[in-house]
Amino acid sequence: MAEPTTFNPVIIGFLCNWCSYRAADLAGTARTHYAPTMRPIRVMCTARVEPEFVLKALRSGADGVLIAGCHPGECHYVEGNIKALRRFLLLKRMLTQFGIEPQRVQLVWAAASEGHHLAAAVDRMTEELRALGPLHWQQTVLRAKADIPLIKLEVGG
Amino acid sequence: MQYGYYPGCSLERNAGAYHDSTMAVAGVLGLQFTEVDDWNCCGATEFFSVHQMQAYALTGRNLALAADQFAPKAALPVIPVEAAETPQLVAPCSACYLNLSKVDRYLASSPELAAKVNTALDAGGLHYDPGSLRVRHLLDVVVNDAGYDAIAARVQRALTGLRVAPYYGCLVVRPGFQGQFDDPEYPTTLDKLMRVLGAKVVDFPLKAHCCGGHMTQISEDVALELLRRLLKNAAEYQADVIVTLCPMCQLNLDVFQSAVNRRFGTNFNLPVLFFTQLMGLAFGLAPERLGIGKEFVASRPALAKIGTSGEVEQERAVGKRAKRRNDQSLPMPYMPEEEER
Amino acid sequence: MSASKKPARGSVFFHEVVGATAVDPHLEACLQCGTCGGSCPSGNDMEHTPRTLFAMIAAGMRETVLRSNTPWYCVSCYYCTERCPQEVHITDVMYTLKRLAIKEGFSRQSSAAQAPAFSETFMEHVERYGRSFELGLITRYFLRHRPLDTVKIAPIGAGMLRRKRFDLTPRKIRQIDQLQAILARADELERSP
Amino acid sequence: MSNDQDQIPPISPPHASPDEERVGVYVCHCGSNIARTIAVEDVAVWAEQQEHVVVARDYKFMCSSLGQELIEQDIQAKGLSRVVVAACSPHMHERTFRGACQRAGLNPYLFEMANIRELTSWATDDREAATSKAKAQVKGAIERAVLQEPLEPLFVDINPNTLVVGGGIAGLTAALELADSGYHVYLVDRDSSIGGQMAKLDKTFPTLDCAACILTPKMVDAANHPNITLMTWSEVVAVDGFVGNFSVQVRHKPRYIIEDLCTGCGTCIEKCPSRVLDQHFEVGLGYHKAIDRNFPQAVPKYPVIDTTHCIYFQRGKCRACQVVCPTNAIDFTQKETFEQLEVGNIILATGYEQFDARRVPQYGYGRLANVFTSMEFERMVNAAGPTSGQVVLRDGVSAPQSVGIIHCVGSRDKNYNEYCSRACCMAALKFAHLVHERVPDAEVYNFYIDIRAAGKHYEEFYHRVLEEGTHFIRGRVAEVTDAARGPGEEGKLIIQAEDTLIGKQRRIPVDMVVLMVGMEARHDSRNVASTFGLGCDFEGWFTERHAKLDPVVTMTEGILIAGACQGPKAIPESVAQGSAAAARVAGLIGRRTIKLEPVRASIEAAACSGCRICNNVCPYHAIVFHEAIKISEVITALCQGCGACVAACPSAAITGAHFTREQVLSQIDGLLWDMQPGVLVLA
Repeated sequence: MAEPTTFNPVIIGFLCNWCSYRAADLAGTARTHYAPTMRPIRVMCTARVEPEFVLKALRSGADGVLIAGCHPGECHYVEGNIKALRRFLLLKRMLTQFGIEPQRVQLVWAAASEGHHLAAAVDRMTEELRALGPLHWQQTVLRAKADIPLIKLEVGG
Repeated sequence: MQYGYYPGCSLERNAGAYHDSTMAVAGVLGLQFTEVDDWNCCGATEFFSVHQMQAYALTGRNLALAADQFAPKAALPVIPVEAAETPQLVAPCSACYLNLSKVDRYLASSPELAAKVNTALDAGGLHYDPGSLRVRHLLDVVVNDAGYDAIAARVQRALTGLRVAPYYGCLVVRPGFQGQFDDPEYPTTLDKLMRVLGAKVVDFPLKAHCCGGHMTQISEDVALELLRRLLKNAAEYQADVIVTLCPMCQLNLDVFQSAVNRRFGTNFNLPVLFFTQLMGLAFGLAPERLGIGKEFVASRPALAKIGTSGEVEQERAVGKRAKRRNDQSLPMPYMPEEEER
Repeated sequence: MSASKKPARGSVFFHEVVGATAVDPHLEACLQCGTCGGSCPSGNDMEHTPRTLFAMIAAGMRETVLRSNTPWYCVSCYYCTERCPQEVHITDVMYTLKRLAIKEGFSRQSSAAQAPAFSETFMEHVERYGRSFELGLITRYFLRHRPLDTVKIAPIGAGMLRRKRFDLTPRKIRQIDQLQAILARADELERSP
Repeated sequence: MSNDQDQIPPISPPHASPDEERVGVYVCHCGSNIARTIAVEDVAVWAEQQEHVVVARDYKFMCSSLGQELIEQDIQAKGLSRVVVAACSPHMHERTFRGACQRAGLNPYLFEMANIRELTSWATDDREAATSKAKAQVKGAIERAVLQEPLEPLFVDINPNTLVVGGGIAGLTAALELADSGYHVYLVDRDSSIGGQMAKLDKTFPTLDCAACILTPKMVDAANHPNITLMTWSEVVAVDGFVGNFSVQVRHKPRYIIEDLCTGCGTCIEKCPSRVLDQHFEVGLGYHKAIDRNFPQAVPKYPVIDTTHCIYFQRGKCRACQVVCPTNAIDFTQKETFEQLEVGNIILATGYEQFDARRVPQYGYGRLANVFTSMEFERMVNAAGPTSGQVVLRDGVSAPQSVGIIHCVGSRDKNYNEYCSRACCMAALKFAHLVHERVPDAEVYNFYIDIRAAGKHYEEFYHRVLEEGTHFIRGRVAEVTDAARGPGEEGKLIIQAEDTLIGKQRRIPVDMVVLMVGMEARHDSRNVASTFGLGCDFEGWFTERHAKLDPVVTMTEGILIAGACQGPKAIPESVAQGSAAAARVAGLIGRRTIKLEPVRASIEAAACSGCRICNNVCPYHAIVFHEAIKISEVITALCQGCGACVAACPSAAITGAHFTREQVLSQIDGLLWDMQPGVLVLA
């Protein structure tokens, strides 16, 4: 098989039912074109997204994970998105320690009226992942494994 | 406070008074201005009309030189570069201020344009990263960094009795390529500054309208009418002096005032001074150090009013709140900023 | 495919104008409300209000637009740009129309024929010295382009000299070679984008 | 959609292991909407080869009755245990296909939808990439579907009482409609009187009937209606619960009047010595007393004490009102009180605010005396207003000989609000007519971008105003100034604009300028939205479920919206929405019970460690902790199904129905079917 000229990353997108999934619907209805790289999963709220889901996606071959929810203060479930944000920040710190670039897991806010905004986020992330190249989970994490005790030492000391 | 200083061509000669008074006032307020080494013309409003890339490159060279000269030096390796503040570049001329801030902003918004401009700059061994400088107008620095309180504390000879029409012109307040420090339609910072100096600020509805810019050179018909409107409005409010912050505005209103009088049979006699000149006078500096006397319409008679009671026969109240209100008059809308006065 | 990409619709001339403007002027958003024409300090002296020009640009009336004196009466006061409800960068479009008119040679025939000459004379000095040279600019511009008006401007020049507001000789920047190299490269880039 | 399906008990096949599931996959062309970009036949052929799939078909319109029958036949003939439809957004047709499953005897929650239209075919032109994305979506849906479990909807009783928030014309209409249908309504208004913005108006376009004449009878009806509990000077502070069973806390601000004693005689108002500018009802153009009501026909009739201006509250002296009150109804010691209401549905009709004209300094409002806002002008022409209906300049006596009316102030402008405020064009025409009526020889100029007269008899009204001799200048006004250029302009306000129909700049000197300020969402609409748990758009308007098909219902079951809180609206549309919201609520109450989505969390007691993390995570306080057995439990009726607790539980003891961990993980596997190591895709 010939080497592809441009690398097309695959992104797993967790879209909250109330804002971001509707934003994606709106982007389509408005015929806003964007990179066909995001494979969507509808969740009721970004707060439902477990770190395990993100890890699973990366382990199973995704090059990146996009989590999209309502703007802070506009969550359908009061503040599920804030919970998602806190969890996301923790997860991101952990992934960085594993040697996974921070651009690979992103959290964006997209209201139901912001189809264009969501489309732009997918485009932007696609470009960033293109620049990074494929995520070779096995190699990346195996390489990082050697460093893990070091990190633990630092934390302990 | 340290600033890069970009005087611009006008301040070298025709508005030398602006440069001299700026330096004198900066000294009093402790503002340290270091001139950009070997700067070139900003292109005024002319380059963009003829040659777009050259216009960007011309101003790009100034930005590149300034960014290099005022970049935070790695003298203290302990402090990371990001923590250091963006160096600031001050321009007293409105057109220079506009061009510097516009080019920086446009380069930041269009990586494509930035790449082109840097290709041009590369021919001279220069490079500019948009956003490496914060471009500011002199008035902004004076009122917001030095501050009204510090200015008030330096006033030795309040300008009481002097009726001042504050004239902003266009480019300082519009369109705000790097944020607006004053309202683009009805600015008030210069009004407040003049009040702090003790002057009586008159209403001047046309304070942000256009002086015509280079039109005095291209179409007198257009330019003189624009100037007439401004002079008429200032005269109607019985201003003794128009105070400005742009060399082009000063030149047009001052030098072409006699032409306006000839054309329209008027007899305006309104001296036009830079705000720094009035600040210097209020700070007790000698008029000679401030370039007073270089204007075409002599300011000495007007300045002689300083210290007098400044009574005018009758306040003109065009469309203003009537002083004596009869029972039937309707209340005016509430204006929050009036509380400050 | 990009979410920010605009559809290629409109007249050929419309795209020429947008393409010749360094930063997207949002010209397609014009509502034809007339805020620009109403705000313009020299609006009454223009053959067409800016809004009219934008309609003509959309209609592809290239020559009429480029022969109009309107851009040359723009005083760069930015009132229109500030007030435009659609955030059209009107002043930038005016600069673009001036450049296109000069390129076509139309500007010489308009009723504002002096404007390009003034801009060009100004540029010559900056290219040669790095800074503007007011006495030289006024003298050369009037002698070359408006000889009959020289008499009118002479007293002003004399007054400026008497008050030491004009230099007799130009001031040249130290690294004029560097500036000229930069401008030459910029010129190349403009010609072959 | 018919609700009959709710009555048929779903028959589900006995739960099999995932390996034994029989999946049917249906790929929709949606005419050419999907088929143009995605190779639908190809997707269907490929799908049929996937594990679990026993049948895969593509069809022109899956949502048509023929398409649905196709699914129903396959379920029965081929014994399908799971259905996957690859078509449009589940927000569009999930209910449709669930209905088809149910009719064929399959539990409707054993159905999964892959949205290959909005999310794929409409979002790209790249056919190859779109087709491969669609396959991944279908594979994800299959993998998820096989792990789905049959679920039964929850049924809860509906409290027949309704809360209406806002007593403007929309809320008033909704309250009266419901009350007339025999249901009880609590009508809460934060103002001291109901009536809203309409109470300030004089005439209403295009019929020119007097606003008070058509509004005040409704206000009185509401006050006297046995089914309406009126709560003015009150605000909703907290909302708990869910559709059918909301618990609402209302704060009653102190009026300092004992309502049971007050007869509304008005003596206190007359005798109060503190006269202050009325920024609220009179929009700064008139005055009120420190004890006053908005207007004489206010409902209820009781006044309110404005403590910031009351001499007694400020200085401890005066008590004039108390002295003169014939029934001893003044009580300076009143405190705010709180009341708890139980309601089944809530209608929000909280209205709009005027755009602040001071934000456009070039129009001179606040600086130039004779520049007025449209609401100031409304008060001026109102016979009960500050000038008793006389059109006069700010001096209070001179009639203007010329009036300029400026349209689109703060509207249709990206510097302020991009949207059209919809009602102002017609109001401007009404003003032009009223000026002609009150000052017969005055000239009136309308400066407009477009005249938007789309409504019954609106265009005819425009023609009438044209015939009355109003000048129409097509051009958005650049500025209003008092800086005269010549003798003709001295002492006037000059309106400068381009007359775009001539292509020339014009300066029109006038005596009076009226700014047609636009409508804005209330400044606190976001707070209100979060109190009631609904969405706001960027500008602060409440978000409806569907802009066209469901405009008065929100995403939150049981919370409805009516009137200008949803977007700029004039009286007829507000009334229509008020009635519509009432009809929706009445329909719901009539069903007595409501079906709730079974997407809920549940806790497996044996796995719960009693850590209580989930207790705090739940925004609805739906998880209780049993102290005795140290175990948490979900109150199913309170759970809204967000899944936050499921993700937070460190012992994985909580299951989120229909979004279980296994289902999502399996869907991820499906979506990435072509990315697994060792999978080679020949594209």
